[in-house]
Amino acid sequence: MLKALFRKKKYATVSVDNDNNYSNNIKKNENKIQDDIDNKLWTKCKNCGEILLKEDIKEDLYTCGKCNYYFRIPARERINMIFDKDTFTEYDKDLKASNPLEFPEYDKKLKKATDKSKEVEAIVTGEGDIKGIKTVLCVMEANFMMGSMGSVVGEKITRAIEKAIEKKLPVIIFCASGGARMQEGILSLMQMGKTSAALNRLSDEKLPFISVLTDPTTGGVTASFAMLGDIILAEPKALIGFAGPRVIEQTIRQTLPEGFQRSEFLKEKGFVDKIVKRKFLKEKLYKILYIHTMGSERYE
Amino acid sequence: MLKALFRKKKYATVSVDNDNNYSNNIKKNENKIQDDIDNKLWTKCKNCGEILLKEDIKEDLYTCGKCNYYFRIPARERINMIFDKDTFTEYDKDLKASNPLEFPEYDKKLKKATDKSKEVEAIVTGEGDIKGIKTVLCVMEANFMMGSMGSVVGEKITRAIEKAIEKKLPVIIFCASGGARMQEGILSLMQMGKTSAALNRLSDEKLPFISVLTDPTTGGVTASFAMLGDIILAEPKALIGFAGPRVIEQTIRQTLPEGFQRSEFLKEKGFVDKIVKRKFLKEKLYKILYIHTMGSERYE
Amino acid sequence: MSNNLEFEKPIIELENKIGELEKFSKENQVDLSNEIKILKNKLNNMKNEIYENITPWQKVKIARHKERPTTLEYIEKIFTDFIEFHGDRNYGDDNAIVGGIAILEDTPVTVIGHQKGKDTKDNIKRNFGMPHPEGYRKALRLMKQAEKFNRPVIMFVDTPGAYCGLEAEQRGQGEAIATNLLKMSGLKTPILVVVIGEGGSGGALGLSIGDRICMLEHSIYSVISPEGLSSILWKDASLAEKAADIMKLTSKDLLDLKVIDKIIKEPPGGTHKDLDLVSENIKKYLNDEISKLLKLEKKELLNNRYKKVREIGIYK
Amino acid sequence: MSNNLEFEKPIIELENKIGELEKFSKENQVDLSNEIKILKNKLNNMKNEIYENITPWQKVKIARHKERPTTLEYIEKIFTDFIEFHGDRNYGDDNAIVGGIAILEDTPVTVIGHQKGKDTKDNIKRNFGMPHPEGYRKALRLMKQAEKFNRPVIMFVDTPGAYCGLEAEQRGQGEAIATNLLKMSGLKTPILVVVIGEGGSGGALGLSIGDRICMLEHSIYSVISPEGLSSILWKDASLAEKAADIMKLTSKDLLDLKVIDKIIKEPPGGTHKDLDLVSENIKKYLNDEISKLLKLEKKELLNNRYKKVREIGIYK
Ligand SMILES: [Zn+2]
Ligand SMILES: [Zn+2]
Repeated sequence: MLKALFRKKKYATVSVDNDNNYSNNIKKNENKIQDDIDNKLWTKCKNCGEILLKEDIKEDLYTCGKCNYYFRIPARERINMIFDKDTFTEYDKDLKASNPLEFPEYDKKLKKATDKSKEVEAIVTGEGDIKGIKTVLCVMEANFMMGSMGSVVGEKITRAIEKAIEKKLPVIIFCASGGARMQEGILSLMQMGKTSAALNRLSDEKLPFISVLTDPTTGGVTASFAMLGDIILAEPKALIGFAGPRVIEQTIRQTLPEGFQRSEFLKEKGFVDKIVKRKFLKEKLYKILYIHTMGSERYE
Repeated sequence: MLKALFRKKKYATVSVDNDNNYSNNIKKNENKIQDDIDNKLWTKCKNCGEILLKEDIKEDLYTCGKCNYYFRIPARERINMIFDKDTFTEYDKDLKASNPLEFPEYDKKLKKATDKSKEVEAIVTGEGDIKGIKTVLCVMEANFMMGSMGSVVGEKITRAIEKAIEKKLPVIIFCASGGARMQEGILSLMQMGKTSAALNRLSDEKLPFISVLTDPTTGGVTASFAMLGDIILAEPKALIGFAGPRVIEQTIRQTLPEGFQRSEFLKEKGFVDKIVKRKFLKEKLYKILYIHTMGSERYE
Repeated sequence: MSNNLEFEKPIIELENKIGELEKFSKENQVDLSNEIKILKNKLNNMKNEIYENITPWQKVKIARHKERPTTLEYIEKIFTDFIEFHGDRNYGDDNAIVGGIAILEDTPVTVIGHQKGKDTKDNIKRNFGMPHPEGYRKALRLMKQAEKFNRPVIMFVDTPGAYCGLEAEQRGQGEAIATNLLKMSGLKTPILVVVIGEGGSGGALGLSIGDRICMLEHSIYSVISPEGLSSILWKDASLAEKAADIMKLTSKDLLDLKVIDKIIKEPPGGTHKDLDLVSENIKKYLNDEISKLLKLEKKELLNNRYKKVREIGIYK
Repeated sequence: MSNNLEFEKPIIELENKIGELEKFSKENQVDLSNEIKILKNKLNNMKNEIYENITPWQKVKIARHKERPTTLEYIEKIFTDFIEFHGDRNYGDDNAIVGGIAILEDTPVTVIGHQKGKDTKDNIKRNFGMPHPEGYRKALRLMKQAEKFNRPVIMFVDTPGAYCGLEAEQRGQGEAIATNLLKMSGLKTPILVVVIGEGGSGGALGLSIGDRICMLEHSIYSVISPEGLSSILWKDASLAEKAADIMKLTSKDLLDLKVIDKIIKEPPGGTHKDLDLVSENIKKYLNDEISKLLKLEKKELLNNRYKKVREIGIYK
């Protein structure tokens, strides 16, 4: 098998990633493979430079087998990791962005994002079971225009929350976003208010909301639902902030300290309840839900 | 008249104050007067050293005519300043401290405090009118064992708050206290819980509570009702803190910065709504009450 | 002169010229009434031409104009007995947001708003109207106080944005704004929002969830500054004017997008030319709307507020 | 040896002596059973004598003993599925207070407590169990979460006091404790408080308003430390033992003064000699009381809680 054949070998001169920051560190190697095959099969760890088989990464919950770096997870893969097999029912899968501001090139960008991510928008929502506990789940798709929030993302989250209220279910949102989608202008901004208002209704119904922050969670998402969890979990080392690091550096004219705006920093500053490794996430979510659903049976 | 005769003159070699910190600064003067007359008629400003006629100080709302230093105000004088003439009805004036822990010398200290302050305890409570608005008022008496809070102070405040709930009146507390009264041990500590619980009930009834912080407001009083005002006012430059400055200096082994734990510092740190000069206090309290009572009429 | 806006220059120049002619005519007793009349006519046409066709970028300039009235100036004109309250009871008092209680005609209200400075020193104190988390938390504290005592809340919005600094991040800028959005959507008392200048992104939104949202005619409200957008799109902040053209940030745009309910007219050139008039218009608007809102049951009030924010968004 | 308490020394010495004799008797096959029997008798008498007459100052020593179990140890013994939650969502995460959710038998609960360190490094992290304002605010956040989801709150109290430092003052130590007192008095879910070690003044009280308050037998609870009192009274902190004698800080004193409801017995010498036993007793107490409290209407629960704190105080 191809996988077994290539395992542990490094094919490093080849550009296996669009990110050029790391290519300098890579040692040269005699074995060269065609670019097109490479890009399909291999990728390079952004942290340690290790060349990894994509299939391996996927099996390892999208972590680097060498340094434990967390790759971003496509929304549907995340759903597979969290929900029990074959329990997922998707909501509103056909909701699509229009171009309300007639913003130049927006349609083209949407098309490109769909091609890249195989999703029609930057979020997937629906319901399913976590070790038997029925839950509404929203997972943002960082591969779709950096997980930016426009009208569709706001609407799908809001509908999912409203569905949870209707069905009396808990809500979990996996955040991964560069912030509001500027191509929809003020309408994007207003999705922050909309989703927060929906969460206030969920809260009035005493239904739990767990926010899970993954790399990156920034901008308008941080300033709305991401920070509104009854319980806020984060994956290790995720970038979490209101302003992006570059914007801050421009504002204050100095470089940011090591670890600034990472999960561990946020926890120290009081904004994250718990940092949970990817492999324990399902179990931890289950336990939290279990304790919360015990409560609701008990007192109703 | 004696007052006119002595005005503007300094009789400074005489010890006119128990506080020796300032006596070194005072210039000698030929005119000497008997100590006993002095102590009755004159006092020295703790801030600028000016020798002042007590009668003058009282007329000036207990401020130094020269430097504007705020002397501590006896509780009944404060009530006269705040309430409209002849509107004050006192509550629970006969409640007296017992010695529940049989604490050595406590009875003697109580006796001495009464002699000094002419009050039976470290607080006066009651109701009256502020420019026509009926209000429950509690005023702490710093001259009674440093305004320390034992069972009686806690009980009188709690009863006053309960009376306000019964009569649907706002509550104002003038704080001036060194903290919990150690001679009543754990019972003193528990008065913090008791008064705070009563204020929670007042809050449930949507009746306003205005806390006025005067010099000094520290310890258990700061960690209970003093900091629980819907609106917190402070007189300028009052010492306000949880731990006393000396305790902090011992803990951190450095001297405290200038202005630390003063009203202005507390306002900057977000814990005081407004600093109000003594001469404007009645008017400001009236306006706040006026706006709040408008509200309650409007929506009931 | 430096306070005048670029596009107003022809008007100012012509006004000056007319003034000179009038002075010359008077001093030298020369009859120039005809010439002056013609010029005044021209001035009027020019004013119409210019002020009726203010571009988005020109609106940005007006909204940021250093003479544009700030929150405290409106408060002074519109309310009586304003008492400012400070602090978040938590960390600090942020001077970029002011708030307190006041009376609007006969209604006790809580008033809150972003506060820009009127000069350099004041602007440093106010951090140019860019709040830190403690500013939003002070606002929330005052809103809860208003809720407790059944006072409507009036918000004045005028900020380039929430501050993007190290300490602001550290103390939870995102959390502070998010919490305001959630709590404001459920606050059991009417909230009326007036955008008076710059409505800068999340920093503006953090004070802008309400039952009524109006904008002064030449104020702006956007997800990002034109400079920010142009530097993202074209890596060039100097193309801000071009960005402003496409981003739909004027009061008219926002009314069309159903984000706001009402535009309050400004005098030609902007509010700073007639603060009394604009204040009077705001006051009338607030009075009218508050009396409607106070008639609603709390539940209806909150349902309407929810619907209002719920319905924003365009998709297919 | 350094971990043993001064007053226990005679016991330890005698125990050692008996051990030596037993060893000698065995190794040299000498019958010392009679001598050993006499000594064991003496040991028993000595234990009774010493442990039944523990002075207040000795209790202070036990309460502060470095081997005395801390909150996290009790949590591990008493609850299952504990998940710790961090942070006040505001300023920071204070390691001197821990909290989270867990299950007590079949009841989901929120557990919160002061946390002292088990060694020097841990103690630095935990600030010796002396919280900053953010610790109290974290506790309040978790209590409100508990209220929202109808979980009873279990509190473990063990602190020398709230920290008295510059930053603690700056961030509102007084405000933080005061707010907890007020909010806890109105929290719409049962609160049960267990004083496990030092109940140091306002810092302890800030987690101690509840429906049930019990103390471990050798724990203490006081308005000021004995050292603090002696230095105020006699300007000499070394007279702490004398201060402890007059200040009524033992569990027995507090039961007599009606400040607490119950004393949970400890094994001779203190809980560190048998943590399992004490944990079992605490667990039983909590279970019994929670089931009573959960039967009450919220209004009755809060009325009872109010009465409880309302009635404390002695005057004439
Ligand atoms: Zn790696
Ligand atoms: Zn003076």
